[in-house]
Amino acid sequence: MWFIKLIGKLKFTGFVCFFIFVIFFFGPLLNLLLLAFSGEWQYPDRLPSEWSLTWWTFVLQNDAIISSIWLSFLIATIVTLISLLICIPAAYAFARIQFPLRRFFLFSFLLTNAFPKMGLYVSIAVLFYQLNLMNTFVGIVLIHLINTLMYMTWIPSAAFENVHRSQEESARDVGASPLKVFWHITLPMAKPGIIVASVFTFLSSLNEAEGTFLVGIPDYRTMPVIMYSIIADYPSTAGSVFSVILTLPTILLLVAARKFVGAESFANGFKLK
Amino acid sequence: MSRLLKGKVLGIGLVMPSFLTLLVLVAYPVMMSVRTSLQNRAGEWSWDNYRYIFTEPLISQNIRHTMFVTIISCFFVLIIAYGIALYLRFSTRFFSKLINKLYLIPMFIPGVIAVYGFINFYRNNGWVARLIGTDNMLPIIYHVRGLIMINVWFNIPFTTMLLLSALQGIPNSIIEGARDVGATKWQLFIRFILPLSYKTMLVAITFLFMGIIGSFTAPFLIDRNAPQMLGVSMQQHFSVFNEIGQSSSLAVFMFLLSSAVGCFYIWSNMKHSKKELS
Amino acid sequence: GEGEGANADGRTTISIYSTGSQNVEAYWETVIPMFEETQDEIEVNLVFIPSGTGGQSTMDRLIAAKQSNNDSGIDIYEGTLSDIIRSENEGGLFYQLDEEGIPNLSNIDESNLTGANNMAVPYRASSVVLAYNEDAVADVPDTAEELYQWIKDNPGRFAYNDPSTGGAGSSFVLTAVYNQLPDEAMNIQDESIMDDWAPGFALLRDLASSLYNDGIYPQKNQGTLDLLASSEVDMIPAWSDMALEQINTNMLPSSTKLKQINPAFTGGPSYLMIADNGVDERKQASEAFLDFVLTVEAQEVVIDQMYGYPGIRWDLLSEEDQERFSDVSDGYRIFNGGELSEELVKRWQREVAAQ
Amino acid sequence: MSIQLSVEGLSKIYQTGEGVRDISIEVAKGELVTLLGPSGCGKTTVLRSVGGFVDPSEGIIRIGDRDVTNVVPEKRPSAMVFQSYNLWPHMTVYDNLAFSLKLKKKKKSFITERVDWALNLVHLTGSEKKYPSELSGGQQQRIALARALLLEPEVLLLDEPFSALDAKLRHELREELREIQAEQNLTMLFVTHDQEEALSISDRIVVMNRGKIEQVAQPYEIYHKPASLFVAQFIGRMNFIKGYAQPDGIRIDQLIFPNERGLIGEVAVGIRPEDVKLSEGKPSIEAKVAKIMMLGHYVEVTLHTIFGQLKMFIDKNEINTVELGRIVHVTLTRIQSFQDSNENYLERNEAYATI
Amino acid sequence: MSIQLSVEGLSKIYQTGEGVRDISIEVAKGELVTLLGPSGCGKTTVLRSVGGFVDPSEGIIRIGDRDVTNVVPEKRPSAMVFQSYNLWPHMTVYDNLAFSLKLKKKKKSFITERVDWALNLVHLTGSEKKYPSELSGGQQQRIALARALLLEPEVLLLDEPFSALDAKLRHELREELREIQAEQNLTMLFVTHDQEEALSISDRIVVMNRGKIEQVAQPYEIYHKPASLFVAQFIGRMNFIKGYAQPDGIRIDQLIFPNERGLIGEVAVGIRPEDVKLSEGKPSIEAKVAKIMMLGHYVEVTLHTIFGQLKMFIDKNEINTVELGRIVHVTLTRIQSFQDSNENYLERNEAYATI
Ligand SMILES: Nc1ncnc2c1ncn2[C@@H]1O[C@H](COP(=O)(O)OP(=O)(O)OP(=O)(O)O)[C@@H](O)[C@H]1O
Ligand SMILES: Nc1ncnc2c1ncn2[C@@H]1O[C@H](COP(=O)(O)OP(=O)(O)OP(=O)(O)O)[C@@H](O)[C@H]1O
Ligand SMILES: NCCCCNCCCN
Ligand SMILES: [Mg+2]
Ligand SMILES: [Mg+2]
Repeated sequence: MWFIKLIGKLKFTGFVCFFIFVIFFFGPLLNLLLLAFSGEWQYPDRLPSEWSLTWWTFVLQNDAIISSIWLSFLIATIVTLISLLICIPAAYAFARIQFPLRRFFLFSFLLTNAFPKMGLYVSIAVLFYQLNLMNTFVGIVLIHLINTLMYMTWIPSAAFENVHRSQEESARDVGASPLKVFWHITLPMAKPGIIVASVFTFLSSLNEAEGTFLVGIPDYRTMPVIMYSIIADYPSTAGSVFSVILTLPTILLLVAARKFVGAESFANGFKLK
Repeated sequence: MSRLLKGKVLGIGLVMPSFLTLLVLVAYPVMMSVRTSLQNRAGEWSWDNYRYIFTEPLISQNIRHTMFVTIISCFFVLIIAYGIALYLRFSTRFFSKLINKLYLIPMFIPGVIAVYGFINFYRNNGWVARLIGTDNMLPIIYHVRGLIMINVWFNIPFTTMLLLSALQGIPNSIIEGARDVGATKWQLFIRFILPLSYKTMLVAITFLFMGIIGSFTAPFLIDRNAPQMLGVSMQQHFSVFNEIGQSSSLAVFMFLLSSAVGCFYIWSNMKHSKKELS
Repeated sequence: GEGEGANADGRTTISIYSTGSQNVEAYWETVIPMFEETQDEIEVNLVFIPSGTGGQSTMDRLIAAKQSNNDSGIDIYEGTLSDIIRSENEGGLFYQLDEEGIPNLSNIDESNLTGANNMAVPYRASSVVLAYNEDAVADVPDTAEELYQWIKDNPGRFAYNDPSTGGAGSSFVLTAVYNQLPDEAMNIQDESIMDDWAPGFALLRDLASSLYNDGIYPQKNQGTLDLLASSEVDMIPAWSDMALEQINTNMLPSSTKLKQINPAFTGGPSYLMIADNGVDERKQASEAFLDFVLTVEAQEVVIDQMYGYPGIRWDLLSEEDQERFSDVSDGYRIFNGGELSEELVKRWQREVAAQ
Repeated sequence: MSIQLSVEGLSKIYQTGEGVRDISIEVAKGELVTLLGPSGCGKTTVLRSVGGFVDPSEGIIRIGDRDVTNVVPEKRPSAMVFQSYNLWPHMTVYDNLAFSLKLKKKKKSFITERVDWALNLVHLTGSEKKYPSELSGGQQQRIALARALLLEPEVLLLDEPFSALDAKLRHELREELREIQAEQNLTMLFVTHDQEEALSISDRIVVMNRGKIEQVAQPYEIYHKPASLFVAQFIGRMNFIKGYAQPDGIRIDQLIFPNERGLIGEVAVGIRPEDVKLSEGKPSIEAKVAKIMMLGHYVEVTLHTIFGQLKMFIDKNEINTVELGRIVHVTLTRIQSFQDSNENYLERNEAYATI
Repeated sequence: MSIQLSVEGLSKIYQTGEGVRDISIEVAKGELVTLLGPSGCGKTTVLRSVGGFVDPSEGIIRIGDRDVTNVVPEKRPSAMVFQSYNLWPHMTVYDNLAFSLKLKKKKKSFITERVDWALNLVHLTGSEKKYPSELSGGQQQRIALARALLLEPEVLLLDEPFSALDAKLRHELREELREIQAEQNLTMLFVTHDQEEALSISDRIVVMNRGKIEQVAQPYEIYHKPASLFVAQFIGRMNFIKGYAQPDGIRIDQLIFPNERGLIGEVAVGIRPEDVKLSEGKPSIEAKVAKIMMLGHYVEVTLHTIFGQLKMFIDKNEINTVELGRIVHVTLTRIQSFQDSNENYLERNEAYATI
């Protein structure tokens, strides 16, 4: 009875929308979670008839999998740092400096993003052989950079634009050189936007499989690379365990970044000027 | 004058690190791909590959299918994301707060895993079928329906985020002013909210279009075998048929489609900023 | 790193790039130490690429290395016949093999070697078989004709995977087409035979509506195995080694049974090739390794661990093993049509998938 | 005069505990009543309750004879003008103005006529085709006003409509608003935190503080007879010094003022700067001229006395009568003494100097 | 007194053609000079040129004895306070204040001491740990001021520092600024478009219009002897009516004023509202009382005459002498007549009524 009352109170339509929303977006994930702990779940049982941790022990004892997680995070961290390093200057320039071909540069990031990545990998591999980058860490980092250049220039650029000029000028006024102004004032104030872009960079690096595979095999196997093969080779219970394990870190990342990742700081990046 | 020049040089200098990376890692391979697409098997220059993709009925079907899936997916994503964004913007109810906390999560799930979970959830013997009975179940996996659903799943968070920020940018006094003069909810939406947020919708469409048209994993694992999405077809021509040139020409074709939409977006942005200046 | 054949201590390191299911990895992890025990000079480095993401990209690397005139770092490559064809398109990526370098080549059936233009060693084999749920299938087909009839009689209960994504499906397609032709047709590489494919494709089109979901072809060999495991279908063509392994590890229910029909599905060897990196030392080391792989000792591991068929002649095996495989020892056919297999998939895509 | 708007016992408490309590206001037809008070005191809350944008927790709102407490904004016979972002940026001035008429499905010719009329009223004839972004802030507010007037509202609500504009424009628009009001016989509820604005524009002023009404009166009365210390401080400039109240009078140095209210003990004495006068005679207060500031038509003189600082306004023509640093004698022509009576409210004693 | 800041022949023309031309200003040590003018007249451009944020096209800027025209902002001995967005939101108040001292690598103890001093000066002791967002607008501007003062600037530049604040706060901060200036003997260049602010705060005022200086003078003089029609209109309230100038005097209705400058023909006559007086005697102007507005310590009376509208300020105590709708007689005690002489500048004639 209390349930009916509660629903009445909370407005029926809102409840229905919420219900559909949750089922649609989280049903598949919940299913994975159940599968990961199920021992036997024969058709047409609605719930597993037997629970088990078999695949968990299998996965957690597999060094290749554990080390792939570490590797993925290491790569993602480095990719994020490097793309910060090379993209932040451009983001700043787009936001603050009027220079010839500014728009051309800005849009070139969008348009190159439009070429299907899969169509590029052979050409990239040829290039990487010439540069001796195959099967190197540097090679992987570069491959991952392809996906992040656009977000890493656009979003921070908007963040820089939102720093009020008088705040920079007052800093120069009190005696800070342009570099010091950038370091102590502009950069910290644009931090939320930069963090959002970094989170996206980090995620896209964690997700990258095809390019990593091409360049990284044999020595560098990241978690999505392993995941692909697991989907092909193991029954769904095992795949689910992997899924849960591989999803956890990104969810943690979301929680950590929650403060910054919101509609406001993000969407500005797509309003070009 | 020299200060101006210095500024220009500095600007270009700052853009160079990322632009050169782009040039080497993307622009150069793109050019190589374009070149490959213009060579036949014997390595001579020719339009053969393009002739193939525009005359082969299979590819025409694939193009139509790709356009269909892309447009329908964009449509649904926009509608649903817009709905959620509206709800989040204008409702302060308990559920709205909860959804606000949850809606970004799918963006953080690795793509492969999402597809995997999706298949297990919706397949003919999947959990949904078990819960509601197989007979009540519409085919979803191995059906274009499933592909559109997963596209929706993947793209809702990003799109909702963009639209929500646009809606939050509409001051309350504009909405209240409209209500004050007697606009109904529907008129409010059509005459105010929509016109004041459609530019962001263009942005959203651009990114949706680019993302969906070039997708591979989801259509490969979820769509029917034919017709195929161009991403799948391209991969098949490349690694199964060994038709490198044809696969490159498909890539170039997809690139041109995306670029067209991209240019539309750039154009609308330019128009926008010009108006702001005046 | 890579590209340097000889180590400081005079030992030679070679890399073998292998791909497949987990059982293949296990195989190499057994055989490589066995080999390294027999000598001191050669170190073998295994690069195992789980199937699914693509042995394909190993080929990309070989090609890219060749185009850019670089050492690919790949010495031995496990691939398929189509890789050999592709290699020829690219101007030759692999060495020719001969008994001078690999004496044990003589252990192999002559025809299997020539089928690979002497560029590759078939070191193991498996075949496609029918896998079915014995609880659901009462009248198990014995012949191809009976199978096709069974499919029509039990609509929605049979599935084969998209032939462009896995050998089990392509074998089903291939046999369906060539069962309508004389036996020797399978060895013809001339394109004129394509005109005779029509009846086979008519059959496949005819079957389509009786297949799983009115004609859905799951991706990859594992795709159909998943359907069988979750009882969405009752019968599929599957690779014998994959099916056997999964039954053994309970990934497939114990009610799953395998059966070869008549005429049989195709099967075939997995090939090992020696990549041409222009380093003599590594070529010799690779030959030594291949020679070892073709010993009876190494081949018994194929049979015992991989549920596979040996690459060498049956008569070289122990009595016991010959006994075990008696019913399937000639239980598959080999398709030697070369590039025609791609044409077959293209045509399937056009006429069956897109019908 | 008939009551056009009546707010009775209005309360609105937000979840934070803030809000307004027990507000009652009546506005007669054709009257302009101003809500005045410091930031956060609840002015907007009251106004928006009348407009229908805030759901009151308690109380009744009547417009004309109708109880509109539960009517949605779009159905209320009120119109609202906001501080900023009033206009719809995607519509031309014409469309902004015509929108409400179109909603009512008026004829095109009628709409054009009315829009012309409204534009003429706010002196912006000819700007139909412009977009809001092409107008200055003052022009935008004028259009907003015109748009509200086109609704022919029974009550016009204005929430700090001019506070985003600069002083000169603010003056101009105030006068214009007054003129239009007189012409159209509008009933208005006007919100401001600017006491000068309130004094200059209102028929009556409602002074609010912390969610409650402190005083409702005409500007002159508010200025001259503030009901509480708060009102005295908030409206106009006021010097505050300490005085001592005895039954026979309130004493400040040598000056003694009548104590009609019979205050006892220490009191806060408020003196308007214009009530501080130079005086040669006795009794007087000795003061030193600390600062002289020309403020246009009058001069502000800051005096240091033993009670603290006193500001004095003198006519600009009398500027020569004071000299920086000199000692002068002043008297107070009118004082108001305040003393705590209960919690918040203060007993007030008004007294004129008895010369 | 020694000149602390001198701007000589400063021009800055933007690409749009707008900007300032030939501006020369001198500010003595300890003096507060205000740049006053309507929006867009170039005040900010001048100020920013002094601060080093605008490169002048021409002209020389000296601070103390030093030519700083080509010195970068961080090296100039000036400090700047902006209208808003002054503080760095990611730093506490303490860090905001200490930043410049840290740049100079001062000792920790010294920094703390100076920050204390500065906070004390602006009455915000104890707010070190707060973030700017936790301060009110007025407090933020105080901190901005403190930060500038910590630089011990030879010239303090302020660009409408109080215009985003409300009236009451604005008054308070103005006085505080004045006090600090007196204490610290600061030299200041202050920008505002608010004439009341300029009149109340400045030692001298520079009135600008369209990129040029119209008048430089003390507040009293600016108010009483505006050098041009523009200044007269811009500063203070002013009635304008038409008069007729003849050699023997300037005539307005029955009133005749001396014509010392010898203007001829039609002239614009400006009369301050406080110079309009009720008069029973003759000659006088007949007027009807159209509006009476209590504005605190004075009353604004709007009169309709045959020359148009006249505003009159009277003391609040005289409010009873006027009555709405009545006919009164007024005289003008002081007028200023303006006539075109060349392009922009106007010949001005000042005249007192000869009773
Ligand atoms: N939606 C709301 N939720 C919670 N508290 C609110 C809300 N709106 C206003 N308040 C609080 O109610 C009080 C009154 O607010 P209101 O906006 O009516 O003040 P105001 O007098 O209009 O102030 P201002 O002059 O700053 O506009 C304030 O303390 C404010 O913080
Ligand atoms: N960076 C610039 N580029 C082009 N024109 C400019 C620039 N800065 C100012 N101007 C123009 O120069 C003129 C003077 O501008 P300035 O900002 O100095 O005026 P202001 O007196 O400070 O006005 P306000 O009171 O509105 O701040 C204006 O017409 C303005 O449009
Ligand atoms: N579909 C285009 C949107 C791109 C957003 N990328 C976010 C990646 C998170 N997985
Ligand atoms: Mg308010
Ligand atoms: Mg300015």
